[in-house]
Amino acid sequence: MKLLYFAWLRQKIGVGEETIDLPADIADARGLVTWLKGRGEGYEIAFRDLDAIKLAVNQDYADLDAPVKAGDEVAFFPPVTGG
Amino acid sequence: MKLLYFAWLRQKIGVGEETIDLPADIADARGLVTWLKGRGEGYEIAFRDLDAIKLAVNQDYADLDAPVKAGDEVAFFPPVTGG
Amino acid sequence: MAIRVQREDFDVGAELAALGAGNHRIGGICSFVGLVRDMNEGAGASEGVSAMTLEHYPGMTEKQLAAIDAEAHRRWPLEASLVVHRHGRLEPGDRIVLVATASPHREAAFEACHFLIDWLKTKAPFWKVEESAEGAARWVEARESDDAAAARWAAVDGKEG
Amino acid sequence: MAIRVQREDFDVGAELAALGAGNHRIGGICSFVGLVRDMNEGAGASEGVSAMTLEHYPGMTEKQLAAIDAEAHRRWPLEASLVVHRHGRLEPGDRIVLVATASPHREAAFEACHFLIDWLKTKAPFWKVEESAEGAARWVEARESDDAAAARWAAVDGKEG
Repeated sequence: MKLLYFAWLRQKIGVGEETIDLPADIADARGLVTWLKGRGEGYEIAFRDLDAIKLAVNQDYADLDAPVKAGDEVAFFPPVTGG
Repeated sequence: MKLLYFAWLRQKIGVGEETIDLPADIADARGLVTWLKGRGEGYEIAFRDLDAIKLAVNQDYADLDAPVKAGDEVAFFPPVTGG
Repeated sequence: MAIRVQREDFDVGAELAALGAGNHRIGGICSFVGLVRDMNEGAGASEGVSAMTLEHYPGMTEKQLAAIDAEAHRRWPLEASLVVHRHGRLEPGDRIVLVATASPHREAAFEACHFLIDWLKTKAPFWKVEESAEGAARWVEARESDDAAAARWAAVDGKEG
Repeated sequence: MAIRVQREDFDVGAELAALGAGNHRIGGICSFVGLVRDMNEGAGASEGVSAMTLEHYPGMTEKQLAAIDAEAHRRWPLEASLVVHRHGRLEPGDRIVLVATASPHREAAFEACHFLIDWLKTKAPFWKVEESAEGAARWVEARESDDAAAARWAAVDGKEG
């Protein structure tokens, strides 16, 4: 699974992109976030306030209940501020 | 008094601009129109349907009750179609 | 804050660049360019238009455009605005009018630009006469939809439109 | 019908000229250009901005912009449309984004252009980080007014926004 982090999430986690082997017992984005928070302090800080975070699965907006599986591209980022 | 006619009013009357000596008994645009209609068939045809005509006194929109006097610039034209 | 009535074409990119040049309070520029279409729908059935000529009332045109522009500046926080309107003979695809507004806020830029073209359509003394492919000339009639569009802005703040 | 995400600046006049070139059904072209301001109001008290950097999500950005553009074409009778959005480091006065719509009718051009920038603001994955004159960096926070502007278009036809 390819993971992407943007804006201040990228800065707190320290990388913009990484590839992981998704644990077999993780079935949705919420489970993925819980697992990521256990990977280090940067992740823990980045994912502290889930209300402040948006996510996309395969480049479409999704929510924490969205199913995720090996091979997906999952991105986490704050609300967008373009234009 | 300077009179101006635009668009199909100009075509029907046959001139775009003329200078007249305003008769002393004419005090408003309605009186002016009545007097103009007596000046020839072109005027009579041009001013037949007053609902289809707009006017301006000294380059501001006005209505048939607007006072007019010697020295004014009065223009008659159909509803505008610019832009 | 600038009004021009001219026979010549205008350069949209240059006009918009000049509008905001050096003013870093501007967050958005909205513009509208009106073009000559090859079809007229004003009189019911569509018919081909090979050219049109725009007649105007020199003096009153500038006066009315300046008044409309001043009203836009009263209603919205604009840093700059521009209205350029052509007259004379124009062919399909030719530019007729440019309206542009610059504001710190995009809502203000959009609304003021829309207001300017809507009011211009019903208040600026221009008249179009169209030539069909067969050579017939026809004065374009005013459209109720333009009156309705202009009246909408009057209703917004209760002022007379 | 055209989407571009690029680091380079764009030429507004050339883009608008290309948009309508040769299509004589177009009666109006509405455009919006977003510029970098030297003041930020997003975080309450205004503070000077000396530069900003726009980060984006390559791939998803184009996908989302194309979806927004397709939605505009579903809702309005557009002959052409264009969205160009820059990324990278930009300074006050620099152009950020261009949205342009061409339609036979000016109402459609205005509404579609307004819709595109409103939806882009809340759906296209871009993030701004601002540098103050003192060198501090601050991620711009999303604004509720942008959410409200985007939601308005959802309410118009009952679709989810």
